Amino acid sequence: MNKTAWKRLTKRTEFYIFIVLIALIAGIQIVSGGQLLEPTTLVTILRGMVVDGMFALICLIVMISGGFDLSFPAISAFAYSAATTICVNQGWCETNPLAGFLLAILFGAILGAFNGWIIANFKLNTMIVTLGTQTFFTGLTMGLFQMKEITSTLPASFRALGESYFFEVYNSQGQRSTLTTSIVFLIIMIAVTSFVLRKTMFGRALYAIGGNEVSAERAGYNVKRIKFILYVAVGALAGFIGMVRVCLARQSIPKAMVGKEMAIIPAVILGGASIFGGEGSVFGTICAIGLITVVSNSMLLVGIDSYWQNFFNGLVILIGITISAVQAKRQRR
Amino acid sequence: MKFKNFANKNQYTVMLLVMLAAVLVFFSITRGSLLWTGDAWYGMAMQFPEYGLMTLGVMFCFITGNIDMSFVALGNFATIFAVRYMAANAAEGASDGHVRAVIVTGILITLLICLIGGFINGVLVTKLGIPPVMATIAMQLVWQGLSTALTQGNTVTGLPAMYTEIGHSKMFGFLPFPLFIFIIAFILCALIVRYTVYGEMIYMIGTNVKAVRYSGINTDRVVILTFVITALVSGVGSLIMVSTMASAKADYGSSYVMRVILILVLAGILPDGGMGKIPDLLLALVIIQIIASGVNMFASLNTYYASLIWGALLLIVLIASTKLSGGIFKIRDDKKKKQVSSQ
Amino acid sequence: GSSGTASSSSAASSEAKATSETASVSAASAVEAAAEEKKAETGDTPTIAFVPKVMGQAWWDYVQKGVEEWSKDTGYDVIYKGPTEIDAAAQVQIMTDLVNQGVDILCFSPNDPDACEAICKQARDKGIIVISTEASGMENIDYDVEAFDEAGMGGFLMDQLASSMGEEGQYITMVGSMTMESQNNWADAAVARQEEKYPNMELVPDKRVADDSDAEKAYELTKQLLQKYPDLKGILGTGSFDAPGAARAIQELGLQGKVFVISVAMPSEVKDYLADGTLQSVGLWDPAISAKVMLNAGVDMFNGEKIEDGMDLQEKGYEAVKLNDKVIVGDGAIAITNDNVDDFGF
Amino acid sequence: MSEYLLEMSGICKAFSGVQALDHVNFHIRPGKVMCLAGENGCGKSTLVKIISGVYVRDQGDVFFQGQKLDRITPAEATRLGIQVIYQDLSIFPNLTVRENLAINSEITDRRRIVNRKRWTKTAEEALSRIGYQIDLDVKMGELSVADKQLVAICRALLFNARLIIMDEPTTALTKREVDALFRTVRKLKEEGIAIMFISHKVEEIFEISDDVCIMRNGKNVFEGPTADLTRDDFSYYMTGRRIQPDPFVPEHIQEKPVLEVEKLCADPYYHDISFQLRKGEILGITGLLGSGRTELAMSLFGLIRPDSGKILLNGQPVSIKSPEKAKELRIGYVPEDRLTEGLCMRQPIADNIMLASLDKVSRRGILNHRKLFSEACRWVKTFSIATDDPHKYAQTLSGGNQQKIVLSKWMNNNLDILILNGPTVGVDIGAKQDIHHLVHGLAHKGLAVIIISDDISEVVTNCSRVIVMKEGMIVGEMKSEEITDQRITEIIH
Ligand SMILES: Nc1ncnc2c1ncn2[C@@H]1O[C@H](COP(=O)(O)OP(=O)(O)OP(=O)(O)O)[C@@H](O)[C@H]1O
Ligand SMILES: Nc1ncnc2c1ncn2[C@@H]1O[C@H](COP(=O)(O)OP(=O)(O)OP(=O)(O)O)[C@@H](O)[C@H]1O
Ligand SMILES: [Mg+2]
Ligand SMILES: [Mg+2]
Repeated sequence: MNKTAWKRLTKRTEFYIFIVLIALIAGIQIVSGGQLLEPTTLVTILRGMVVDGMFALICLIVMISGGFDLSFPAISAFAYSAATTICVNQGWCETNPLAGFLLAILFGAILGAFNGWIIANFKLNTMIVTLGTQTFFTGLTMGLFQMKEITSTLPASFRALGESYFFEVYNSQGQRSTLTTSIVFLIIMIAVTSFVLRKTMFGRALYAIGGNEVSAERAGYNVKRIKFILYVAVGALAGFIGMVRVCLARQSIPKAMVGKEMAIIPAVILGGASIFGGEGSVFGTICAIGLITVVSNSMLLVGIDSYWQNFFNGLVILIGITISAVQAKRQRR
Repeated sequence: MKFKNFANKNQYTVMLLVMLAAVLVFFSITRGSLLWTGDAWYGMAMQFPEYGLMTLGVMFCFITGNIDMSFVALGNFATIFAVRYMAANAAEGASDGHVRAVIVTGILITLLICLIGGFINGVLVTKLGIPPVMATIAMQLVWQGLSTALTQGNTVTGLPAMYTEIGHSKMFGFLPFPLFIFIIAFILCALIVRYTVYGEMIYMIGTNVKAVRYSGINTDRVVILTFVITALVSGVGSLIMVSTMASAKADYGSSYVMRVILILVLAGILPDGGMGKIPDLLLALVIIQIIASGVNMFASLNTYYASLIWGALLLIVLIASTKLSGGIFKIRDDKKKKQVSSQ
Repeated sequence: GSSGTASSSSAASSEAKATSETASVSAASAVEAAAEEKKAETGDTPTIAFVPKVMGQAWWDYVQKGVEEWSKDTGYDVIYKGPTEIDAAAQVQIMTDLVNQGVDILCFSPNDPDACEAICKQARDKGIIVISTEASGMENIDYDVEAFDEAGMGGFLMDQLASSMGEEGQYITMVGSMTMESQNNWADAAVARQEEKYPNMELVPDKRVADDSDAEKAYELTKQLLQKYPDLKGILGTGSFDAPGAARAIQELGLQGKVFVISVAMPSEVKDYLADGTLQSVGLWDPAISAKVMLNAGVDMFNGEKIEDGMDLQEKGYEAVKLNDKVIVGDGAIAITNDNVDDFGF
Repeated sequence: MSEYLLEMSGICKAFSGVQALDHVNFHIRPGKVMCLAGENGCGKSTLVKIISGVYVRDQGDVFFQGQKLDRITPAEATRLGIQVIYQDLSIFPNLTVRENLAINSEITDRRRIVNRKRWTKTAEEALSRIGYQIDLDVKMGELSVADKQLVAICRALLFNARLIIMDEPTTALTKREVDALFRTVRKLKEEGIAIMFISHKVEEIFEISDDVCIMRNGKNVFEGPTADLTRDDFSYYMTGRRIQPDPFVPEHIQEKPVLEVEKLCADPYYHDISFQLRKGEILGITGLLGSGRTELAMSLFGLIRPDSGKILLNGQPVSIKSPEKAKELRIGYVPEDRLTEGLCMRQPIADNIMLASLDKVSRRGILNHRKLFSEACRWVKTFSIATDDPHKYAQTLSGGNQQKIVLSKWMNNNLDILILNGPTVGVDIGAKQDIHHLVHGLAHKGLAVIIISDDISEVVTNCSRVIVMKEGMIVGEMKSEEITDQRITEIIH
């Protein structure tokens, strides 16, 4: 590697998050006596990353465009609750989950369009709009439509999808664990998001708008339309991801998404996205989600008392973000 | 004529007044007999001071262009200590004077811990340059984690009766004590914001931190002080919460974080900084509380209808405000440019 | 003022428009309000409020159904209102509203009993009848209704677990969150029972884990626990999300018959695991019946009757209740197994 | 076909009551440079935005190559070959140079998929037009203003442009870069491309333009060949008053230096800087962008910590750790960029003026609003800041007046030393004159002033002593008589 490339690399937040992640894995591996890198633990961690990872990616694309979405958990909750409710009532999806997914995507897209309409049309601060729509959508889900938890009556195909796996692994004690098929959703989403962000003009438009919205307009982008499409897509994806979660957890709980944004957004920022827009990468985001999932999945292995887990969670985020902040500050000099 | 002038200058306030009137008319018509009772208003007056104080505290943060998500967790952490202390030292049968001294010490302990917590937030944001959302979300986890660890998740009880009684007493025979405290704090904060150099500086800092720094003002100190004030004022809210609940716990008031932000935004006090007026805050608070209590007057509406109405109201205000001159909720280009260039 | 909605100011109606149904709902409830007023005047029909821990969870939806049923049977209206999040502060606020509306009977299940003392005191000072559940230690209540006695639930769960485990081996406790009062109390009681009765069982050093009331987290935790403690044989949960999550992990790990789980759970959520043998049994009481008993007790008191030891509160398991000071204890604990899982409507 | 490329007549545009343009007539010939001049806020940028389709005109006709245009949209303007380099450059700081250069044509060609090779080709083609070289992988935000400007120019050239409009392209450029730009402009002229050029720098206008259009208060007051104008007339048309050159004559420079800098170093910005400053004098510091002059000033104001060396104030060694400390030591600083460093745009003019001296209008932390306002009004009057109400936001002022606010901010502070960094960047000649007068007055009253500027004529007329910096070192120093344009230019290059 030549020198300038190296220098450029060391300037990126992603680089540091990656190093922290590796160091952390090594550290936990040692402290836990080699339990972290057991295949069974690894597949569990991967499984844990599926939903959060995908959520983080939609958060990332919004943040790249200079937005801030607080409403995606509320959209997701509405979409999957409505979709599963309809499926259960109609007796759909006993053998094929497609209809459920399509419904969730449709509902997500509709609510996303509502976001997009307000944001694009009135040029309002996105964080504030989505704070309003988050509250409003939650009111819709739980108040107006009073959606219920669906557990044992969940359509069989959802269950089957959640239970399906690629392969089995065994740990040294002979315990079995499986790698869920849903991991492909994450992989596809990583691939598609990277491709869109790096290789399509739509993705570049998001970076451009996040970097300088006025310039993007002058350069000829239809900023209004792009933003609208963005929020519709994010809504649709939120619905889809919610459905994946329903399948994995084998239950549809309308309240399960409450506060999710407060877990996801810090991870995305930790992964190098800028709250002012225009910065951020899929790699960094996935590293950060990996970091957080590894931490939350290895607290027990490392022997941290359950009562102290929240504290250590906070501490890890704080340390991670301090490293990247201090490094950024040093560079500014 | 005079009104017209006022209305022109304070379009946003007028809009909130209209909202308030609309909400009142709506509930008067549908639930007049329940709304217009002394008890109903007394109930509301008992409820909003605790999160009202938190809102008041976080307002300072918002004005400087920062955000605080840790205040509830910090308040709980602090009051856990205070309640433990009070429980341990004000034994049954102790003299009134002694109990009074213990209570005062307990309050001071709370405020001291809040002060430290606010200071840590401020240092993380100014000296380490961590974005405030991140720093305070992390600190929220830290405080809540510490509280859970220290109490093993249990409720801390044993407050001297005197303390809880104060919380439920009435000043001058009619004014609920929490409301009294809120009014005092509100007036104090309004005076600070309007009539002190500090108040002037936070608005300027919220608009452009760099310009203020380049005017020879130690902005880091002002911002740290702001986080401390936020923590202190919202700490008073926590103290009131503790007295209504007669106990302290790691997760009390966890639903207040989002509510406080919602109220501030509705009041036009945005985390972008440099904006908003304190009377609007009062209006927004009252609107939010009336909706919450109003929804509770309908036997058949579940509580989520309050969310529904809050969200709808905020969106209506947002969209309506684009028609006003100024357009406070618009994307702030200047703000963004500033941030980018200062990075 | 039922015609009022149409003539209210434009802003108010635009609000109503935002949620098209609000308007019709409010028109309907305007009629209700008038009805309520009339009742309050005559004085012989109580206004009753029931405050659950939280709205929008299956458990409490089921309770709500029970309350509505009761309401239909008795003809008394019940205001069913709880916080949107599991937050004691928000719950106290709702109780404050209800107390100040002047209800006659207040039934509730506190997120945190201590937090509710003050508002309950106020309520009782106003002459409101206050009935709680899952709060046997409370002071400012008229009565507390329990399906079993406080330590009983923990002991009950431990007995079940011990018999599955053959009264020996390592076990751990699991709760919804470290701050949930009743769940933690049950877990404590369970541990106490083990120490007293099952010397061959051993609580592992981690003692207790919390799954944030999320079956997915319970699933992950179980996997970690089994990784860390290969000899772990039992998980004693007290939250309703513990068993479904843990069972799923056990199933996946292929440890059926080697690792055992017991917890409080909704029958519908664990049905499949009971059927395939991953779970042997779960513990439960019927919360809807408890709720009805609370309402019955409240109405009885309102009508001037006295609550006495051994009296019949007109529900299954409460035909002859025990009265320990203020605590009405029924015989409501049930073990749900594959055989009786379908007998429950929830 | 008309001899004009672009012809505009009777253009009007009003913004909520403000008549920004009032029957403006305007012509550009192909292959010529037309200069648009006028005071801050006279409507130049507005006119540009009408041509480029950002704003819609209220009235008037536009002909392009003899064809009447009814409604201009930005896309239409691009298609016609009109390219604008905006005052704020319209670049994307978070993207690489390559992408910045390629983005416009990618959008125009309705590309969907990124093709790095094509980007590189486009970018290289753009750069080659003016023979400018730069690493394509650098992020735009990391470039100096001058480089950004050149990239923006290159980008504009890509589109077979027939008319290139540059809104104050030289504000941030140093002499050498301006020369390079002008070479480019001449080359473009030869290719038959018309250039519309907006600038506040008289010298440049006379150097490059063929025609001039001068505007005042939204009306054009002169249109014709540059050759027909003298510099005096030019400034008269612009400001409506005769502006006399007024060089600074120091009155009584104190013997003892108030500030001594000894061997000051701050890696990597500057090295081994030593100089002295006396009360009553105006010291100019000039040099190319990146020569370390801004960083030196920042060190004197406590914004950058020097690594070694000494700073002495009145003979006492001091350590200036923060701007707060600097203010305490009676040092004031007017920063380079008034938008991001100087002003709180969305706060009232009055509050901005008093920002550095809140202690003068308060007692024990309690602010005296009435006093604040009356003090501010005094400065509004003294500095003739053009506003009807100091309660209005600073945003509502034009550049020159905004600069006056930043300056007046320090006036209440009883300073010993005032450091002005680019005090008249983007300020029209009228306001520039005002500002220079004010600074002279301050020096006469016994203040020690440092002016940092790359406007050499500004340094020449206003300074009694000049230091020239290059690559972080002092490479020349000259006293009043020796200071000439030529000598400075020689030393710099
Ligand atoms: N968006 C706007 N809204 C309201 N008024 C505006 C707007 N843009 C410009 N104006 C008004 O139009 C007038 C002309 O502005 P313009 O930007 O064209 O000036 P300018 O000649 O480019 O000034 P400068 O030399 O400072 O760049 C100003 O006095 C201003 O008050
Ligand atoms: N939103 C606005 N409301 C009122 N006036 C405005 C607004 N935006 C711009 N202006 C006016 O436009 C004029 C010129 O603005 P512009 O941004 O073109 O130049 P500038 O930055 O003020 O000066 P310069 O470019 O010379 O530094 C100013 O007089 C300002 O008053
Ligand atoms: Mg300008
Ligand atoms: Mg301009």
